[in-house]
Amino acid sequence: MTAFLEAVGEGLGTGSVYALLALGFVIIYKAMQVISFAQPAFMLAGIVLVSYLAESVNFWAAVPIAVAAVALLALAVERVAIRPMVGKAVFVIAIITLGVDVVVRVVAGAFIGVDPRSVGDPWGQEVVNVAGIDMAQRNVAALIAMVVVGGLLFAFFRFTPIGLAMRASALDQEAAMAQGVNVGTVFATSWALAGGLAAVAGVFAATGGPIDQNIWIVALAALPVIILGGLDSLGGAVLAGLLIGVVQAVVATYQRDWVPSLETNAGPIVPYLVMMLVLLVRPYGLFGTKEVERV
Amino acid sequence: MKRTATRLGVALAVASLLMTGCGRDDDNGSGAAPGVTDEPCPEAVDKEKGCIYLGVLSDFTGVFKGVGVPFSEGQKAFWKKVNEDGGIGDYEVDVTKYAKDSAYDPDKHAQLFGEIQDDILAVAQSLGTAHTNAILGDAEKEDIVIAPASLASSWQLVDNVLEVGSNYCGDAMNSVDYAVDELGAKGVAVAHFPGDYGDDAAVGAKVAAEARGIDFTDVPSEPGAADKQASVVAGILKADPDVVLVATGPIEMASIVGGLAQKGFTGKIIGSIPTWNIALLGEKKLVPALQALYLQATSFQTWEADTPGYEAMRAAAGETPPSDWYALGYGSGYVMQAVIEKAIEDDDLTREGMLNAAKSLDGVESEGMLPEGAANYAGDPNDAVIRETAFNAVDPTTASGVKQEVAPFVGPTAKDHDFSESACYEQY
Amino acid sequence: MTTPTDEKTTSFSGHQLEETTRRPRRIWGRPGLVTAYAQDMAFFDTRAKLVAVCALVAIAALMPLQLEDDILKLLATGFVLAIGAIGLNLVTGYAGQVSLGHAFFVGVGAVTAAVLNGDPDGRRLGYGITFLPAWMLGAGLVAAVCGAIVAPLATRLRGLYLAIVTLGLVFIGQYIFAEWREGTGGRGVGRDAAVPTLGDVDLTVNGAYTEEQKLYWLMLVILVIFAVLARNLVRSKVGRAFAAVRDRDIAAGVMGVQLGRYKLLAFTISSFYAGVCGSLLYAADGHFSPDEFNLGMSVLFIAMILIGGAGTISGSIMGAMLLALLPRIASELPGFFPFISDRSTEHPNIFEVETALYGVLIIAFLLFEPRGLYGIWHRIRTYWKSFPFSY
Amino acid sequence: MLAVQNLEVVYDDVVLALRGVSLELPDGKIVALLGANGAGKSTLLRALSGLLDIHDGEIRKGSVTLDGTDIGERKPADFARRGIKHVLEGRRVFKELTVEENLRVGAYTARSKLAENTERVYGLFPKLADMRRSTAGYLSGGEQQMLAIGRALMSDPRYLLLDEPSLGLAPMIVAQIRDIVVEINSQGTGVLLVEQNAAMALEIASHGYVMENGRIVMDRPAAELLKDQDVREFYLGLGAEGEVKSSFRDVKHYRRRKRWAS
Repeated sequence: MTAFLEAVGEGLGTGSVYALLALGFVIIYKAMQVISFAQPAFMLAGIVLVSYLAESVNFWAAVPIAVAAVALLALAVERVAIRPMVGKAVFVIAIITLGVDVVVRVVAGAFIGVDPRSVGDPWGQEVVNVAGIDMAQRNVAALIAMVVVGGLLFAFFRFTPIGLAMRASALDQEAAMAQGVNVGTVFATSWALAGGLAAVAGVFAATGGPIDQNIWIVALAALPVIILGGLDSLGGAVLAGLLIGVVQAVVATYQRDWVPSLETNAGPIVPYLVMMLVLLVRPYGLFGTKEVERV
Repeated sequence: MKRTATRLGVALAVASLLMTGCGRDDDNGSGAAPGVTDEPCPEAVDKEKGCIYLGVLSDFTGVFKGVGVPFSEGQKAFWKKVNEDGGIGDYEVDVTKYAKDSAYDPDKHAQLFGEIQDDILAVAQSLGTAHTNAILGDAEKEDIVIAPASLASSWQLVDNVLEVGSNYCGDAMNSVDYAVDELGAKGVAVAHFPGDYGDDAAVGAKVAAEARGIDFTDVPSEPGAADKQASVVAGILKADPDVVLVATGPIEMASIVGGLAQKGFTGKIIGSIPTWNIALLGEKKLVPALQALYLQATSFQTWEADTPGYEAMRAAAGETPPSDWYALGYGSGYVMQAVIEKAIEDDDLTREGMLNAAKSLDGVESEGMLPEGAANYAGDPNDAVIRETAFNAVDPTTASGVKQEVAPFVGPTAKDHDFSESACYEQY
Repeated sequence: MTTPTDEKTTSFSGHQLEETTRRPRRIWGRPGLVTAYAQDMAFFDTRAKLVAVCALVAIAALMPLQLEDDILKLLATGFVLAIGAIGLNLVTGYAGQVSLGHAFFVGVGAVTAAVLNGDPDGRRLGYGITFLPAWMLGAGLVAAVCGAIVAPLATRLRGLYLAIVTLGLVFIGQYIFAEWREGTGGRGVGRDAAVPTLGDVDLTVNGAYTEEQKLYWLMLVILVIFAVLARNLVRSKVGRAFAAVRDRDIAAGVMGVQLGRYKLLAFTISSFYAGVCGSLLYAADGHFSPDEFNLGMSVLFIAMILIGGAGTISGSIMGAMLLALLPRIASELPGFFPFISDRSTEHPNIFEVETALYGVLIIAFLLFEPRGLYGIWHRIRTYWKSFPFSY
Repeated sequence: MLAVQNLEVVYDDVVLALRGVSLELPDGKIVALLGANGAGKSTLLRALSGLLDIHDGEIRKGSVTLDGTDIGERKPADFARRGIKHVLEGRRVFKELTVEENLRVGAYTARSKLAENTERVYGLFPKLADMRRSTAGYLSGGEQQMLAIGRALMSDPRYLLLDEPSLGLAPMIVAQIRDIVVEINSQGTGVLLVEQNAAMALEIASHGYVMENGRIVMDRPAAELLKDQDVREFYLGLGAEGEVKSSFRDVKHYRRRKRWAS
C-alpha cells in the first residue's frame, strides 16, 4: 500500500507538470481552435533561462523572470508567425507551430551546451513525510504550484475584463468582436499565457536532477492529456493531467510485477492507451464540448 | 496544341543543354585511394604536403554529446600536434572536413557514413556501438578501417575496427567480482539503456553473477531525466541489491544515484565508462551522494595521470576544459597514426593497405595514454582483449572530477571468459 | 463573378448533362476549355498535360546520367517519400481524415520488408525472400491490414481528436517495435533494411552503374506506377466518395455514401502506400531503427502534403521532393554566412543552423504560400492562361 | 451621423453582396431597413460595424463614414469604441457565461462606467436583474434577445444596429422589444433596425430603406413607405385592398417590374 501511495504521490507531481502544459494548449485552442505544437519549445526555453538566471540571481527570482521572458517570446512568435495565418486552415497553422517548435528548440538547446545543466531548485531529491508516505519535495512543490497557478488562472478568467473577453471570444468570436473585444489581443494574451505556463511546467519537469535538451519530450505527454480532458476544457486539462500522471507512475511501479515479460517502460504509452479507451466511450473527451469541430 | 508541342521541344532542348553543361563527374580523381590527395589539407601546416582525410561520425547534439564533443576536440588536438611535428610521411591528416553529427541516432549514422564514405581513407571516430554496427557492413565491403568511440565486446572479433580498451562486458564482470570479493555483495542489479551498449554491460554482469552465485536483477532504463528513471529506481529497490551497475548516460546515472540515495540506499553504484560527466559536479545537491555511492569503471587513466602522453596532451589542450573524453579522443589517435604509418611503410596507402596494416598491428607506443596491451589486433582475439578494469571515485578537487580509487585488476570471471565466440550483447 | 480559370465550374455551367455521353469536342486555341464531363474526369484532361508529364518523366529518367550521386540519392529518397505522401494525401487530402499516425504504417512496412527479406541465419528474424516485389507488396499488405484495424476509430472521431488519436498510434507503435527486438532490432539499435535486388543484381552494389543510379531508377519506376494508380483511384467513384466524406461527411452519409466503408477504404489504401514507402525508404542506407517512426516523421509527411498542396497527387510529389532536398538546402546555406561555425563547440554552429533552417523554411513557406507548391504552380498557370489580362 | 456611400462589398473575392448602397443613420433617429432574405441587409450591418472581415468580406468601392471620417477599414473593436454597437442576428449571447458576465463583456470598451451602465440596463430590463447569476444559455428566447440588446447598451453607444430583434419571438415579446427600442431611442441612441416584421419597424422608424439583391431600391420617410403600394403588398402582406395576396404570378410580375425599374 505504501508503495502504491508513493507512486500516486510521484504521479501527482508529474501530473501537475502535465496539467500546467495542458492548460497552455487548451488556452490557445480555445482562443483560435489550433493546437500549438510550440509548447515543448517554450518549456525548454523556460528551463534554459532559469538554469542560467539561477546562477546569477537565486532560483526564486529566476523563475518569474524566466516565465515573463518566455511569455514575451510566445507573444513575439504569435505576432510574427501565427497572426498572419488567422483564418487559414487549422492544420496549416499547426504545422507552422511545429516549425516554430523546431527553431526555438534548436536555439534554446544551443544554450544548454554540451554538458548537463540544472535549474538550481531548492528541492533536489529531498523528501517530505505526508501521513507516513514519503513524497519528494519537488512533487509537492509542483502540485502546490499547479494549484496556485490554476487558481490564479481561474480568477483571471472570472474577474478580469480581458479574461472574460477571452472566454466570450472562445464561445462566439463574432459576438465578442461586436462587443469591442479585439481578437488580436485575445490571441496574443492566450499565447503569452501558454508560454508562461509552459515555462512554469518546465521548471518543475527539470527539478530533481540534471537535464539536457531532450527534456522537451515530457511536453508531448500533454497531447493525450488535452484530448482526454476535452480540447476546450480548462478543468478537464487539470484533472486529466493529474489522472494521467498518476496512472503513468502506478504502471511504471507495478509493470514489472504485472507483466514481467515487458522490458520497456510502458509509462510513456499509458496516456495514449487511456486516451483511446476513453474516446471509444466519449468521443469528445471527459469534459469536452460536443461538436467542437464544426461539421 | 502545336504551339504547346513546340514550346515543349524548346524546353527539352534547354533542359538537355543545361544538363550537359553541369555533367556528372564520374572519374575518381588521380587514381589515388579515396581520402588521400596530393593537395594540402584545408588547414595545412605545410602546404607542400598532401592530405589524408579521416571521417568522424560523432554525437554533437544527442544524448552523448558530452562524450562526442570533447572526444572530437581531443582528436583534433592530437592530429594538429602530429601535423605540426611534420605529419606522416608526405601527408598531413585532416579530421575536420568530414566530421558529421549523427546525434546518437544509428540511422543518421548510417546515412552520414553513406555521404562521406567515398571521400575518406578511414573513420577516425564512430561513436556508439549500434551506430558502428549500422555502418560495419558497408565498411567491410569497402575495406574501410573504423576507430570506434565505443567499447563493445564485439570489436575484437572484427578486423576493420580498432578498439582501444577494455569492453563494457568485461568491466561489468570485474565490477561484479569486485562487489562479491571486496564488498561481500549477495545481489546485483543492472540498470541499462536498451541496445548494444547497455546490453553488453548487462550480459557481463549476468555472466559474472551466475558464475559467482549471487542474485541478478535486470532493470532496463531509457534516456531521460528524473521522471523517466523513477521506475528504474523503484525496480532496483524492489530487488534490494547490494551493488548496482549502471550502463546509461550521465544524466540517467545521476538521476538513479539521486533517487537511490533519497531512498536510503547505501551500497555501491558502479557505472560504465560513459556514465561520468564532470558537469554533474554542478548538481550541488547530488555531489555528496555521488561521492558516497558512485564508482566509474574504466581501463583508462584520468586527466591528471602522470605519463608523458598525458603531459603532452595537457599541454596541447591549453584552455580546453579538462575532460577524460578529450584524453580518450587524443589517445585513440596513437592507434590510427600507427596504422597509417605502417601502411605508408608498406607502400600501400589505400584502404586495403590500411586494413592489412591494422591486422598486423600487435601493439602501439601510446606514451601511457592507452591501457597496457592495447591495439593488439594481430593476436588471437581472446588473448588480445583487454580484461583489466580500474574504478574511479568522484573527487571535486581533481581536474576531470574523478580520481582512481581502485587500481586496475582482472577479476576471476573476466579472466576465464572466452571473448572470442560472440559479442556479449548478442547473448542478451 | 466566376473566376475565368476555374475549369470545373465552366464545365458545369456551360454545358448540359447530356453532353457527358458525347465525344469531347476540342476547340482550337482554347486548351483549358472542357466540353464534357468525361473529359473533365480524364486521366490527362488536356493534351498539353499528357505531353508535359511524359516529358517530365523522360527528363527524370535521364537525370542519373548527369547528376552527382549524392543528389541522386536524395532524389531517390524523395521518390520513396512521395509514395508515402501520396498515401497520406489519399486519406487526409482527399478523404479529409487528418492522420498523424502515418509514421506507424511506414514503420510497419519497413519492419515487414526487413523481416521478409532478412537473412534467415542472421542476428534478427528473417525469411530470406529476395524477390523485391514480394517483400515490397507484402510490406504494403501488412500495413494495409493495420490501417484497416485502425480505421473504425476514424468513423467515431473528427478533426483534431482524430489527429491526436492517430498520434497515439505512433507512440504505441514505437513501444511495440521497441519490444519486438527479434524483428526490429530494438530501440537505439535497429537492423538491416531489406536489400533491393532484381534477379541476381544487388542494386546496392556499384557496378556498371553506381548504387545511387540504380536505386534512383528503381524508385522512379515504382513511384510512377503508384502515382498512376492513385490518380486513377481519385478520379473514380471512390475518389468522389472520398471528396464527399471530406467536404460534408454527414451530408454525404445522408446521400448514401457509406461513410464507414469509405473511411475504412481510405485508411487501408493510405496505409498500403505507407507500407510500400517504408519497405523502400532505407534501401540506400541499409539500416533502420524503430526510433525513426516517431512524431517527427508523421509531421514530415503532413508537412509534405501541406507544402505540396493537399488533395493533389502532383502536389504530394512536389512536397516530398522539396522536403527530401530541404536538409541539403539547409546545409548549403551556412556557406554564405561566415559567422556560422563548423565546430560543434561554438554557437551558432552549422549543425544547429541546419536544423533551425529546416523549421524556418517550413514556416516561411506556409506563411507566404499556404496553398503549397501546387498553389504556386496554379497561380503561374492561371496568370499565363489569361495573359495579358490580370483577371 | 453614421453613413455609407456607394458601397460595394464582395465576399470571398467572388460573391458580390452589395452594389452602390448609400444609407444614412442620423443621431437619435430610428431608421428601418427592410428586405427579403439574402437582400444584403446583414452585410450592410457588418460593413457598418467592421465585421465583414471575419466573413471574408471586403469593401471594394465606396466608404463607411462616421461624422464624415472614413472608418471602413478599421477593426471591429474600433467601431465599438466609437459608439457603434451591432446586435447580431440570432441573439448570440455567450451561452456559458452568466447574465452579468455577458453584460460585463458588453462593457469591454467602457469599463469605467460599468456600474452606471449596469444599473441602466437592469432598469430597462428588470427581468435580467432578477436573473443576473443564471447562465445565459438557459434563458428563454425573448430574455436572450433582451440580454443581447442590454449587452450592446453596456458601452452606452451612439448608434445601435439591430439585426432582426423579433426573429422567432412570440407577438407579445415583439411588442415588448418594440417598446424597448423606442425607449432606447428616446435616451438619444440612433437605431438602425433591420426587420422582417416591417409593420413593427416602420411604425416606430422615422425613415426607411428597402433592399433587394444587394441594392437599395427605396429610400423614403417611414410614413410614406407605410403607404406605398408595393411595400404594403410584399412586406406587410397586405393587398391593394388590404387583403392578403398570395398569387405567385403576381410576385413574379413584381420582380420583373422591379428589375427593369432599378
